[in-house]
Amino acid sequence: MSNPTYSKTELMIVNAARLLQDGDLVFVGVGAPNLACNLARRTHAPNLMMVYEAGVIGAQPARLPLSIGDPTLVSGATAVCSMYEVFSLYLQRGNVDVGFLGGAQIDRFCNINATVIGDYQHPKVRLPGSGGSMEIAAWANRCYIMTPHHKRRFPEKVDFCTSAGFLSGRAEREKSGVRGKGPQAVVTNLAIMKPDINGELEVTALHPGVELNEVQENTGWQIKVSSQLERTLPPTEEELHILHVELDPTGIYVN
Amino acid sequence: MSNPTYSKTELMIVNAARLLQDGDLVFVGVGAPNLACNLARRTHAPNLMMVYEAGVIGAQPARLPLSIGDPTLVSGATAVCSMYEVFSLYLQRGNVDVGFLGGAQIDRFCNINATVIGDYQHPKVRLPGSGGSMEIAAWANRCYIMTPHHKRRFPEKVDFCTSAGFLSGRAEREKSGVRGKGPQAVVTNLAIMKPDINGELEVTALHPGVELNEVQENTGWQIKVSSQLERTLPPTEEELHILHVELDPTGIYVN
Amino acid sequence: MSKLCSLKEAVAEYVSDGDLVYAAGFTHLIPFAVGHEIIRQGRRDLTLARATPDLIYDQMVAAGCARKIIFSYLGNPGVGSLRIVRSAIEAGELEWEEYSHYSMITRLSAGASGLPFMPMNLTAAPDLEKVNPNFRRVTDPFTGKEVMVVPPINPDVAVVHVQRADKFGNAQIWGILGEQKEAAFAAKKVILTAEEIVEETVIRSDPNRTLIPGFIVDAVCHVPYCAHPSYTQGYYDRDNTFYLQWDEISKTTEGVLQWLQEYVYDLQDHAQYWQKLGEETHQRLKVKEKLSSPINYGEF
Amino acid sequence: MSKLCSLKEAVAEYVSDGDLVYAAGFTHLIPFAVGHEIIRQGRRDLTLARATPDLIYDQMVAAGCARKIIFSYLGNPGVGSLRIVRSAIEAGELEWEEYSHYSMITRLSAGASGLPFMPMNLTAAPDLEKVNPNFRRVTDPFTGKEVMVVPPINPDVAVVHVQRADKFGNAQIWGILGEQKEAAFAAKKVILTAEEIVEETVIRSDPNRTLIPGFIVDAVCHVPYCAHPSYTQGYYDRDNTFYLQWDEISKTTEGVLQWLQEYVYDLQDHAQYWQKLGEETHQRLKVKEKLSSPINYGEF
Repeated sequence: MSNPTYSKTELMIVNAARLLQDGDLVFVGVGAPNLACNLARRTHAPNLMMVYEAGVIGAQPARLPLSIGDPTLVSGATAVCSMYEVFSLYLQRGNVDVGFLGGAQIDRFCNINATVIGDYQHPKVRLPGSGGSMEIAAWANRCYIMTPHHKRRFPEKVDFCTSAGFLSGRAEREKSGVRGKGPQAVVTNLAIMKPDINGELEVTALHPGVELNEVQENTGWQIKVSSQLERTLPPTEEELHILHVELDPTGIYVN
Repeated sequence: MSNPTYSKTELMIVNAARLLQDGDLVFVGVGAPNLACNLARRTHAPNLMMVYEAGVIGAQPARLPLSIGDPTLVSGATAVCSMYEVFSLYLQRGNVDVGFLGGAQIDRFCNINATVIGDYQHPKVRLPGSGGSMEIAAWANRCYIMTPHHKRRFPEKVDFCTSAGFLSGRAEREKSGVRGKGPQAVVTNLAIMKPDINGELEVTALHPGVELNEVQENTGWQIKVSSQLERTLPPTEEELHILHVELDPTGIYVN
Repeated sequence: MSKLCSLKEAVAEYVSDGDLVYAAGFTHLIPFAVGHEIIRQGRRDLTLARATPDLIYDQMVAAGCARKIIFSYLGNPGVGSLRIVRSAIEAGELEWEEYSHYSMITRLSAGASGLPFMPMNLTAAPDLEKVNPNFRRVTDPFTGKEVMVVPPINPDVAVVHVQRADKFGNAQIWGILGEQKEAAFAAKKVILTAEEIVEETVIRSDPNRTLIPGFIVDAVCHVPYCAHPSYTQGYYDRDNTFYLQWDEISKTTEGVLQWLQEYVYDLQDHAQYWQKLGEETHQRLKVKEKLSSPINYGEF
Repeated sequence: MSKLCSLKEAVAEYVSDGDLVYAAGFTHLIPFAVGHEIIRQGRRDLTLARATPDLIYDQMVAAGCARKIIFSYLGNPGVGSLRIVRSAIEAGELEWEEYSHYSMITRLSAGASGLPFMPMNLTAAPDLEKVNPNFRRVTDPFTGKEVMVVPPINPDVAVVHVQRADKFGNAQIWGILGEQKEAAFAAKKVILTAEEIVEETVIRSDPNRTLIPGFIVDAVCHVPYCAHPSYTQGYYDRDNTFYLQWDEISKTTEGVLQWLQEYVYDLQDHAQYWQKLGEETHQRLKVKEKLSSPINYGEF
């Protein structure tokens, strides 16, 4: 499907970066979300601010952080606070514009499972668990998900709902009273999917060279398609240059 | 009544200092309690640690603090924390051995009024209010009170109970489940009073030269007297020297 | 984006009649200059919240800015009674709402954390709970015991004075921290005053010292000696003479009005106020340097 | 009174079979040396609590120290799966109790504050609440809305690694602060390890930097490089090679047992461990100096 000059991960990172707005305060994870934020900062969103769940505000990492607790996030940052504070004063208080979420399963209503495959008490696969995501999904104004597009990652219903998407539909989430607006987009290596008016995911854009049937084949339910289906633009030379040369020169994440 | 070489305030300070134990962590106020702690540290309690409600731990003030927020408490201290933390991590958590309390009225069961004289909504005299004392009285392991002995300061029942002594009696306090053991002694310029088995104040010691009738005349109810009534020792030369020369050379508090 | 502006502009823009104002600083870093500017601009019907109203709210109440006061300790710290606020309450001319220090700061923490309430253990003291409906009880579902809870307070505007900030509002504070951070996060708008405006690199050289991030700040004002007559750790001492004088001045309405005329209304700004205090006062409040040992963040 | 002792003495005295242990440090300042000493002394039936179990609990579980694990994120940070803990759970050989980061740290905050519970806003995610009875709801008496509450956690012993401390246990931490302070205040006993033991005057030169006061600390141990293979801000970098190697080592029981034999059981203490890592590793983990700008506390 892809142009040989960029990888699937780069395709996801570039498209996720384009969803970020200048001035956004982003609750960042390491890996691909970190790259998407740094790419956005170097292109259309110079005033994007990165907050890490370890309690680092306004980080300017000189290298790719090895983990969420990397001192490179701290040296030269604007502020450091405790973990309790970053989740209360920043996230719960409503100061976070964007959160990134990830999980092993994402379902039709964009609910996320990062806990177990199979039964909770006798798991077939024990996954990492929530980490920050239960609260990020609830309290960040907007959330984005980056994940490869595989059928097993997109079941109709998650085995365990670690983090709330739209539950059984947008009305249920709204009734719950959580402040965040929930997932806004799922960016995969094939397409971008966004929740429709009922909170059900629909394909809103296909990446260059990808056809709809490829998306459907890799999705565990009959996926809706937007009436205004678009096609994403391929990564620009500038975007790829920044990723390859400035952000991940050794190709730890992008390859 | 008094030996001309020491003031009434010094008499109270010296007797309060003697009640402090080596190693006590004391929640200190400015003024007389600050002097009592510093006197104890320089005599029998070198390991006494002073914590100020402004969030200063292990203060070693080079001068008499002008207020609870004096930077002299900070320069050279062991630690500083926020006001919320000093009341939660230190006081509420049960880390404070001793608190000092003060108020305009102290009653038969050692309840304290620092709020109003008269009706709350239409006060005859509006007093400063609780400050830290509502929580100190409840959660410090032991509390002490220093106050001049006047009838209007010792009514049978306080107009407003700002801070809990023994309420209607020790049983009521114990039933409330608060962790602190409550007031342990009231040190006045005439005597020391301590709660009896029911939490009612009784005179346990008279200062040099003071007779019981003088205490009774200055107390608003029929005051009980301990069967083991003692007489306090006058301030020693060492104690007075420390107060006069080291702690309050200009006599701001001791005179 | 720089948020630097004059204090005059900041107060004009962010403090409105009827606002709930929280001037932070627990007996240290009290933003007197902002109180004076609010008086000068003639704001009315404010609700003034502070753990310790101190002289700053005494002056604002005297100037007629306030409809109500929210507090936990009412005094002229280290001196005695806070005469103006006290007599206004006694005369029934000022509404009030009262807490202990801890319940006051707990309300602010709940506001800063976006929580609908925060708990406190019971104190057994019965009377404040009876007169203030913001003290309520819930049953702890784990032990069945009762716990006191208070609701959040979210001021319309918080005023926070700090030692140093950059033009974006990233602010560092040392010495007594009081409730500065909680007030800033709880408020809808934040006016920050600073002894020094420093380069962003100074802030970024010590991120653990930053208590307030710039993105929650609306205005950054360079106001040296903002806290006079109170203290600023490392910068100047308390003008205790003034605290003692205020005890006299505030005994009569005439005394207060005359002081306000001379030190607030007749002056343009805090720079003029500081000049007017004169060289003797400047010298008297100076403090000698005592530096912290630097730490190594490391190049990572 | 000095609380200095060897790590061997501290573990012997303050860690008992069956204890609830909280080794603090959110992916920074992880006290690996203490984990190794607990393994060496053969403690059993421990309940191991940490937001991120990281390799330290993977190693302790592999060594048979643990009966149960309490966590909020289970992974080899930046690398992948935490194989030992994961397979022990999948095999039904290890009890577990699970939170989100925020609910985990909220429990610790409640423990540190002496509160019977602390509230959190609802997250709408239904399933963790169903499987963990420590998530309960109360009705907010102010708005009538439901709020989630969790109970305190009060570990028998907290292990906290810091950059510098004095012999009394007054400790300063910079860089990522994680939940170090909360763990120390919540615990019944505290073992403190420090990269450097400094004079009390160093601590007192910068009291705002002190997160943990000595009076809550039981043992102070001088353990340079305690956090290897994790980071210590300003002192050394993460040994990422080891984190990657562990992903291989932990694929087989034999691999793990052999590693434990060679790097834990066969060694006396952490100094030997550090020596064994060799000069190449020492050089690779070094970081260049980057100092904070000092601040002025002032002589008051």
